[in-house]
Amino acid sequence: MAAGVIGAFTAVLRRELRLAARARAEWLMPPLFFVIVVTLFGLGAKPNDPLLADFAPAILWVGALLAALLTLERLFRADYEDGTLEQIFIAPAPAIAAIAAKLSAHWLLTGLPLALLAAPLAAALGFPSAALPALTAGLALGTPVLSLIGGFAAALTVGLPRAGVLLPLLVLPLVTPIVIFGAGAARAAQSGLPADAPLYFLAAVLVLGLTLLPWATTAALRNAFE
Amino acid sequence: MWTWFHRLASPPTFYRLADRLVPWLGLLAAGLLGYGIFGGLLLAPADYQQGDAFRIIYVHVPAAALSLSVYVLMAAAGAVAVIWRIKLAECVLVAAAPIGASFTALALVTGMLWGKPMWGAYWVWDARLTSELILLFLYAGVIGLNQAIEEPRAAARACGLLALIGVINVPIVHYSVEWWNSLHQGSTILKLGRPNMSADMARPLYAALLGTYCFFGVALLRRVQNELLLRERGTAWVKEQLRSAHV
Amino acid sequence: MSSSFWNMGGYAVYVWGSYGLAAAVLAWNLLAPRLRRHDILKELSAEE
Amino acid sequence: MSLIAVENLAVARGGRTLLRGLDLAVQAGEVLHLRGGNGAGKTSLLEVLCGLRVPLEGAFRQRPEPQALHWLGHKNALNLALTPLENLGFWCGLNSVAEDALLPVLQRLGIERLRHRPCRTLSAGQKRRCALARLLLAPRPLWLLDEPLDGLDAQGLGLFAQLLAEHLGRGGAAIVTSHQPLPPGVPGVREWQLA
Repeated sequence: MAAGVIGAFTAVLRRELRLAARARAEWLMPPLFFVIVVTLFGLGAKPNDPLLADFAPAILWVGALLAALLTLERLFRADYEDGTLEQIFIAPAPAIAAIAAKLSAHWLLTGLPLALLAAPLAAALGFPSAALPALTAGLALGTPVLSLIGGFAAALTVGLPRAGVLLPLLVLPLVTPIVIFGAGAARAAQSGLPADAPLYFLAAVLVLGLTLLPWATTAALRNAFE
Repeated sequence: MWTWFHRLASPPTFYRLADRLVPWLGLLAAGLLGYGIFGGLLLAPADYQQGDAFRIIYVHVPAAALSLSVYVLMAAAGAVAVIWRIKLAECVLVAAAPIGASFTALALVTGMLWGKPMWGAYWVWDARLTSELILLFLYAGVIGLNQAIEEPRAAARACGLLALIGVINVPIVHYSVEWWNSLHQGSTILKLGRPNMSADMARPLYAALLGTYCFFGVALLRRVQNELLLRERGTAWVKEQLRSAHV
Repeated sequence: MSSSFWNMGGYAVYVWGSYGLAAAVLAWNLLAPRLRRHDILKELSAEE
Repeated sequence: MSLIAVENLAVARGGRTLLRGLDLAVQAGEVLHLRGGNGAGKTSLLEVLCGLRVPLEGAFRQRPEPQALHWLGHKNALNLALTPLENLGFWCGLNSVAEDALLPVLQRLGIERLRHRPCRTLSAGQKRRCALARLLLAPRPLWLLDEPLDGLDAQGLGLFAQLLAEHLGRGGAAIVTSHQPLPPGVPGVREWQLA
């Protein structure tokens, strides 16, 4: 049984990475979008406006959040339409293993790059480099939750023609706590205060998400067959 | 024990039960709300700090309390709908969403109307107002999802899952908003022990609160009946209802 | 009714605004299911 | 001993009940050919039998294990950006099946030359053969096939009949839905007309 689970997980993960390599442009969109959004904020403010640094946590978190939404709709849609999802649910290994692999692939391909990209962009906004670790740690803990909640919302809307309209409405209310704590951690570090309280809370939300959301996503996908 | 639940959950039984229950519940709601509003506007003395503006709590507090309870009810109905696929639970979930959303909006706006004289601005990033706003988004998500999926039973199960994840999120949102916002006005009734509200202020509030819940019962039962008619179309008992409705 | 009742110690707009909205929400929650019921009955009986 | 048996099954789709009070069992060496017009519930019934969907009513008297059944739906479960080799290789990994059987199976189905081309460039018949290849990758007694003949040319039909006959010879069973009659040469076919 365990061999089956790991086998299914790695098979799906390898396939996702291979698919991403085939359609590289699609997976470059989120980081590109993130950079553009942050640049727009810079252009929107006075040149080298010191206030930008104060708003950097908010700008970076909201930018990362919206960028992560871009690749959500495609997460299950192709597999639902071509029948691969049916094979995943029919296979001996529990479907949750394959679904967890897909959510992890989304984080690897979308969440992680955004988290790594945040530091240079923050510096560009005048964010103090001493606080960069707290910002990056926050994003490193928060982006997986984005992939989990986003994957769940994508699963709920997989069969719908215009899911793109509904996804943000489903995802954004559910991710407000991690934006509050993520940006909060960055702001605390920015003003020299310890940022571990919000970071611990982000970690707690991540653990809660890891235990609940793969199951909920699998149930939502199974429901889409009805 | 299980059989009575199964009998209650059968659509025709529940439909007729609702018909018998609604008049009494409506009477109770009217009485309680009547006393609550009358007491709140006339009997209760003005608050020494907020003056007459405090009378808004007779509308704001029941709406805020209900908005939260209805979401919890939706999550419970959702769990039953997802796990046991009971049609009645699906109807309760789908019927409760718009009612809950309307009371959440009411709580939000009355909170803002109450905030203006107190804090000088309609919108203040106060923990409770912000949580209420996020709750409204959660409701919008459930309603949006329900309308997006054509097949009613699959839609109800999807909304059930969303409500389940949403309800887990509500306390997290509340705590995170509170952590983020030190300016937090303690909720007036929940302060047990030293209620800073005199008895004749609090009595109408409890009445308004109970009356609002009874009112919710009436509105929910009516909407559940509608959903039952739709989902059981073509069955004998629905045909029988159609005939008696026209006569 | 004394005039001070209506002007609610100067907060008339906020208090009566809130109560008016509450009345609207209560009315909508009573009316909407009734109207929908009417449509449903019409739709279902047409299908008979 | 039957490989699958259900009693008093009711199947619904989109809120509408398609089938009701269905009793069905399939023994080893037998092919049950489900016939019926569009919307008669053929696909929905198979989706319930293979465990993809939950029946409205009724129960399984004999339920096959997931590793004891193959499911071939309308959709071929092939990602168009990947090649047949990659798609079927993924299926093997998903089902913990050894990949060394891949090449001989592709040869048997006459599509080994196409194994490195993205499935986007394959014809409907060639894609269907890739889907049929899954049936040979892992020996599983029960085949649930939804319109397996879709897009197959004459040569493909003959090949399918041969594969099915061999499968039955090995004590396997199958439930097949199809508009057209099954190709000749398949023993033990039982017709079942869905209302």
